[in-house]
Amino acid sequence: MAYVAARGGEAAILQSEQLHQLLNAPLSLATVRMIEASLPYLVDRVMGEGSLYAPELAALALAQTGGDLYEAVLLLRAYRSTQPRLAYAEPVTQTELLTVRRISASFKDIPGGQILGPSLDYSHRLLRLDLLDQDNQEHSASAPPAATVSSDAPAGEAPPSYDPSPLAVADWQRSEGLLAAVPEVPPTDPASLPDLTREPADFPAPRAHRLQALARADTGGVLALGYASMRGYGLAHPTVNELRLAYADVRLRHPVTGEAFSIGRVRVSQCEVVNTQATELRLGYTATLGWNEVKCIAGAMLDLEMDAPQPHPAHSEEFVLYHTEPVEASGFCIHYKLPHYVTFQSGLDALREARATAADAPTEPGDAQ
Amino acid sequence: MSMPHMTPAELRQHATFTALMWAFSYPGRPQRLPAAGLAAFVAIGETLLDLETGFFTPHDDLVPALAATGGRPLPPIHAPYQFYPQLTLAELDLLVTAPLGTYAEPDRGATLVLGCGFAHGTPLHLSGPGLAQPLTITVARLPDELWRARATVAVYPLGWDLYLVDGDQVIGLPRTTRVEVG
Amino acid sequence: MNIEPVTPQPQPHQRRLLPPRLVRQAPLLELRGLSKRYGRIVAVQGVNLELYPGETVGIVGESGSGKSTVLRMLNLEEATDTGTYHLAVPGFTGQNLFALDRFHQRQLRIQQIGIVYQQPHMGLRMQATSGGNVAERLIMAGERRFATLRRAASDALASSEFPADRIDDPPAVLSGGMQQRVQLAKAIALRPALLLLDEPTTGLDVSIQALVLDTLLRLRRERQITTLIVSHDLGVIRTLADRVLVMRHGAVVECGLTDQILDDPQHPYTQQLVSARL
Amino acid sequence: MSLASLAHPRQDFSYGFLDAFAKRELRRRMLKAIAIPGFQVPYASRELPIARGWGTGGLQVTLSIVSPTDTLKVIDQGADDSVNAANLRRFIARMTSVATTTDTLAATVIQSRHRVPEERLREGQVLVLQVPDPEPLRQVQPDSSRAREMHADADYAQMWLTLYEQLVRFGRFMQGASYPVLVHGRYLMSPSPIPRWDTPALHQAAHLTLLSAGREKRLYAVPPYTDVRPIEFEDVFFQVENMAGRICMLTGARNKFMDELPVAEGGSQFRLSDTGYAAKLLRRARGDAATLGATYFDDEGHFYQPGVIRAE
Amino acid sequence: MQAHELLDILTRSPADAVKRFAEDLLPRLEPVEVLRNRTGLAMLPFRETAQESSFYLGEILLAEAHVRVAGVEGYAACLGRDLEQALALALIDAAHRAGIAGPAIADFARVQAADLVETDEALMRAVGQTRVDLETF
Amino acid sequence: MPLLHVEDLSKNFVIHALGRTIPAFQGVSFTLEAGSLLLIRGPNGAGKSSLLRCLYRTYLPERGQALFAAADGTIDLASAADVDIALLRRTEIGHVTQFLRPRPRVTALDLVAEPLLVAGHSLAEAREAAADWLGSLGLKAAIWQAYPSTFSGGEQQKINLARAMIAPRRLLLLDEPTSALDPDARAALCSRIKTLKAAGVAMIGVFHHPEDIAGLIDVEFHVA
Repeated sequence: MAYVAARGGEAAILQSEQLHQLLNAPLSLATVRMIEASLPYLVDRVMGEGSLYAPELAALALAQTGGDLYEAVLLLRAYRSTQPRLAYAEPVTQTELLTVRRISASFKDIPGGQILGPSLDYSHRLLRLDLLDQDNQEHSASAPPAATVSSDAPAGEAPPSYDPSPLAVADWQRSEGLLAAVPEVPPTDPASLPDLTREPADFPAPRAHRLQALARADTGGVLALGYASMRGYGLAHPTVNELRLAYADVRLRHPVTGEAFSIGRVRVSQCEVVNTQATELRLGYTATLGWNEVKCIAGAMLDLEMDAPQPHPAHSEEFVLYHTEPVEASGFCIHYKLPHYVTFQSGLDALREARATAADAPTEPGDAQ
Repeated sequence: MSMPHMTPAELRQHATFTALMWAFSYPGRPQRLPAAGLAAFVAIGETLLDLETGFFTPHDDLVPALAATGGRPLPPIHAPYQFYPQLTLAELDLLVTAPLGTYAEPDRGATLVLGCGFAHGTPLHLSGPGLAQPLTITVARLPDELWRARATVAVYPLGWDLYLVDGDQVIGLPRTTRVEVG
Repeated sequence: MNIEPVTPQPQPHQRRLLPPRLVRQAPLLELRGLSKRYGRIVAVQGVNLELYPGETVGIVGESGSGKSTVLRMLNLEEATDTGTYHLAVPGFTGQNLFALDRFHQRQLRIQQIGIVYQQPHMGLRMQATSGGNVAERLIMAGERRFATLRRAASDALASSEFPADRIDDPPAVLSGGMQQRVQLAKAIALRPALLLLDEPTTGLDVSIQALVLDTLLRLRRERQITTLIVSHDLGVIRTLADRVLVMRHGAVVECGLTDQILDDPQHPYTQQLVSARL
Repeated sequence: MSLASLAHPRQDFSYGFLDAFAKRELRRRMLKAIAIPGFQVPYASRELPIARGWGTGGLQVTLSIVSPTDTLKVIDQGADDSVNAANLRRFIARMTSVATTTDTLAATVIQSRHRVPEERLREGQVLVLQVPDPEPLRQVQPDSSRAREMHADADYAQMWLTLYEQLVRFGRFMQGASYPVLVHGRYLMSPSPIPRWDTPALHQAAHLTLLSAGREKRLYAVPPYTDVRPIEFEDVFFQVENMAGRICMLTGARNKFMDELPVAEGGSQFRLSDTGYAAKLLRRARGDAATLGATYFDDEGHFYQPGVIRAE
Repeated sequence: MQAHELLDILTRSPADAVKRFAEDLLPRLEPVEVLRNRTGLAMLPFRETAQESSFYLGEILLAEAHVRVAGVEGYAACLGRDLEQALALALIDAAHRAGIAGPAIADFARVQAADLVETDEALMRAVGQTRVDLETF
Repeated sequence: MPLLHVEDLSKNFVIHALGRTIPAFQGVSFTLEAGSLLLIRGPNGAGKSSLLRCLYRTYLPERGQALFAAADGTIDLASAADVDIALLRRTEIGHVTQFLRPRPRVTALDLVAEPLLVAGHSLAEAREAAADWLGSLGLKAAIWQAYPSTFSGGEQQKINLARAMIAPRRLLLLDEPTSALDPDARAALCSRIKTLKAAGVAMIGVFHHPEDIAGLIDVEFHVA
């Protein structure tokens, strides 16, 4: 057996990991359960970017990394690599979604209504400081009436009408001829879509690659590029056509009966934006696992922008998709912490030699005359 | 976490891959496969083929074994992996239609696995990457027209990558290898 | 590529001339039946053109007439719908250049065609040195000796009357006239058979424009480069061109000797164009 | 009988962490990479429990080629004991049971970040280089689709223009590490950020080099005995780093690639970058047994193949 | 009740209740052959609404079980990584389709379904109250 | 065969925008031998200049022919290909107009030398010949290196004449070459024309003061 180097380096690695644990709260099942229950939007974001729906594991990843988002996403992605792909679920369509939030900025009212659903959009962003003082005051008078959204219909009134799968705004626009009709696509084999995790993207990317990349993209990165386009580095001036938060049934084919059945529901979000600066409306789109409105809106804007004839360089498809991949971007960023003394030395050598050359014989501009 | 071990299939495929890797790295030098004869073709098939690939073979006995990998049977004009245990002149007409790749994607050029004999036959003078010195091998049971076709149809970086199989021996001739007959 | 039958263009105003008799050389450039559409828009329609060795031919027309598109196609930058294109240069004689593969088109473009664009950034790397811009042309042709590149770049720049002490300045810091000289030097560095000029002096001050024109005249005289120049400026065309084609809506409406086109235009459109500008 | 007794144990990782599907794909791509030297073959890079950019490309290649009969050496910047090298070695050994070594001569597979060992590699050895950016044209063409077209056309003039510009502005070539090379006269290749010192070692080498970029999802190869030529002019030559006059403070070695260590009082000390080689020199100095291989550069600084590094 | 309807209900029912029920059922099912019981991933295709194209939204972690009971194969999968939950579901699926303990399974499913319906309806009512009522203006 | 045989040559200008046709000249026929000078006479607006321009093909004749015995064969100037005309203009036919188009930053000397450069002569030769011409026409040597755009009409015309006549031609078309010249220059031009005639050059001229060249005229032709 050859001599194995397990010198300072390896010991330091182990110590470093232990110190990290020491400075954070001890990892416990209770912590994981609490994160899963009380931080669902954070869990959703990790699942969306990790491209794996597993709330329990996402909560574990957050607990294990002390809430370092990029690390948590990486943990989930790496876990993904260890698991065999067992099945392709039946495609989820909008009409099958159990929609709990659905708003449109295109029209004042829409068929099926504007449904605010669970949202903090119109809450006053005031810290609930009273909560911190709970030892003194059992029940604060200033607490918002959280319980007024009751699950029961007000007594004596008919329950408000609500259709959990309302007519899509885009469908109305299509029926009015405002939006190009979509050619009837034959149902695709769920196992045969272009898959970014199996073949690297080439540009121009198939639409399936683009939307898959946006679904997995870094929320912050999508927001930054999307915001640049919203602020005016873009040609599209879109409106939110429809934004939805929903539950989707994951349906598999039973290998014996061949029937599809639901293995449970997952949270999904999607957003359409619409561009009016043409003779015909055009839609941009993004959806992701979990509820993440900022990513879906910014992503949908980018989807439109990438199709513009001469997009701003920062909104070309290749630029957007390459630079919003969270694991690659964060990984490359932190790789700069690795030693680079060989490459630095090589550069330093060139610099020193160039200085020496310059000192020997100052280059004459136009020496070739 | 327990220490993972290789399954028998994994061992076989690893050994096959290692032979194929060195066969392309040192063209003309025979490498040993973990199986012989037609089983050697199957071993190469299971090492390279799965749901994402396709293959062609005119040899009927080989089709079920290769299809069992999940690889799709394809016509020779499309198949990225092609297996000819006994290449006849008639089969050569199929072989010459094999994909050469494109300038953008030269890696789409086909891999061709051909049965032959190394003990005697037509001398082939080899040179190119992987060969410190020119090397001469002898190959029997392959039509000389194959080499003419390879020289005229396949112009680097496009081309076919060849594995020649005799028993449990495999010789690699990647597209970079210059072959002169005689 | 098939030679599409070209619909004869009605030119009732122009007297039919005889085929060349005294000029015995074959044309350097022969373009037949060039057409190009962008969707429903017809950009170029059945354009025919011959250039004889050493002559300078102009194409005039308003913007959108298709004249620059023809130039880009002759530079093999843009695909055509129909048409054949021949250049009598070694290795390519008799071949339809539109039908060549990318590789050979690139070879031909590097060796035999020089181009000067109206917008310097289309023809130049604005941050590389002027000498480097010219040298790149030789690098493309396979030159790998630094001293040779340096010398050839400085020779070509000198030929286009570019000041020697600015060879290591990037075009980004040069004036418009100087930028055009760098483009010109780059275009002629390999002594191409064909020089394409796309509005080479548009946007320059009148006095600078005159200087650049003069350089072009001298180069044409000294090097016998066959030149095709596209311009909407009839003064530029009168100075440089032996013959002129007038284009409108993608088609050639009239062609003739430059002074004939400008002083005795036959076609109603040409008359309008000439009277508007002169 | 209960559910618990019936339920299967959860699956552990496969051998080599990657599932059979991933390995087969990588192996297919590697064979094509060897057949088309220097051409970047795309592959479906998997996420590993190591951060992207920390060697996941090299790791996937190594995990697909090693078996328990191999002996593995992992280095980072020449050092076996750097934390990243130690971490990768620990992971690969844990996933494959492969034996590990710091001795270049004993290794069958060497995974490296940014260095080729000083001792000459031999036939049958595999050098796996981790690649942060596989695209040598990136500096002149950030758009990778355009860069791929340039490779298809063998359109590399801009690289020589870069050299021209450097000569004009600085009087010499300024590329440090990752010096672009032309492989088998056809494809321009980034040799990964190895110093220029290591570039000639790839030319007509006895060993096989596999290069893999996990983040960028491209792998490529230099087969043995293949031309690897740094881009240069016919009258101005590629030069390696100047190591003349640098003596290793620990081993006394000279004309090898040195790490420069700043000294508080000013100036620098030097140490061998290749720690495996340094360890053997020290052992021999102590009188212990140590087999030293022939090096690419001899103690006078001459490269073992004459004419590869041309003198001005 | 169809087999897939049964699974639709029970995959969303509390895991503990399902496991307890299956555990009670076990003695009537023996011998049980567990063909497969593992965790893994399902790719989730999604139909977008802009161009009606499909793409992969991401992967879903699931546990699956494939069993044979009295010559009948049962199969089920559920979200998460609880292998026992998947096994319990597969056993109930096999029993149901083999005609074992039919009434008990039907009763159990009915109770679970009622709970689910009630939960969904409560949610829908709450959501319904967030509708912006524009008719009042 | 004569050098030039003009038969029934006619020209009208069709102005499309005005829907009008302006007649220039009709049915012109004459013959010209090598070494002879033909004077065209006629009232103002009779189309004298237009006739010359039709022969030079600045104007496109509408009818008729003008058979020219070029060195490589006879060709009809009225219908020859543009490239043939361009070739003849470089080698056999010169046109002296009343107007000079000076170019900025080109000296008087170089402007005159240019046709010889185009014909392939060296710069030194061309400049020497140009100096000879300018000197004989009486342009002050002091301004040879100046830019002619600022010159007087007479000075410009001298340059113009020199430029048009410097290269050897077989046929010269002279369109009022003396209109702005002083008497000395006219005399010098006369003597040049005499020399050219002796060398076999044929000329067709429109002159404001035909008396200047009275002794040199071989044929006269009247347009109405």
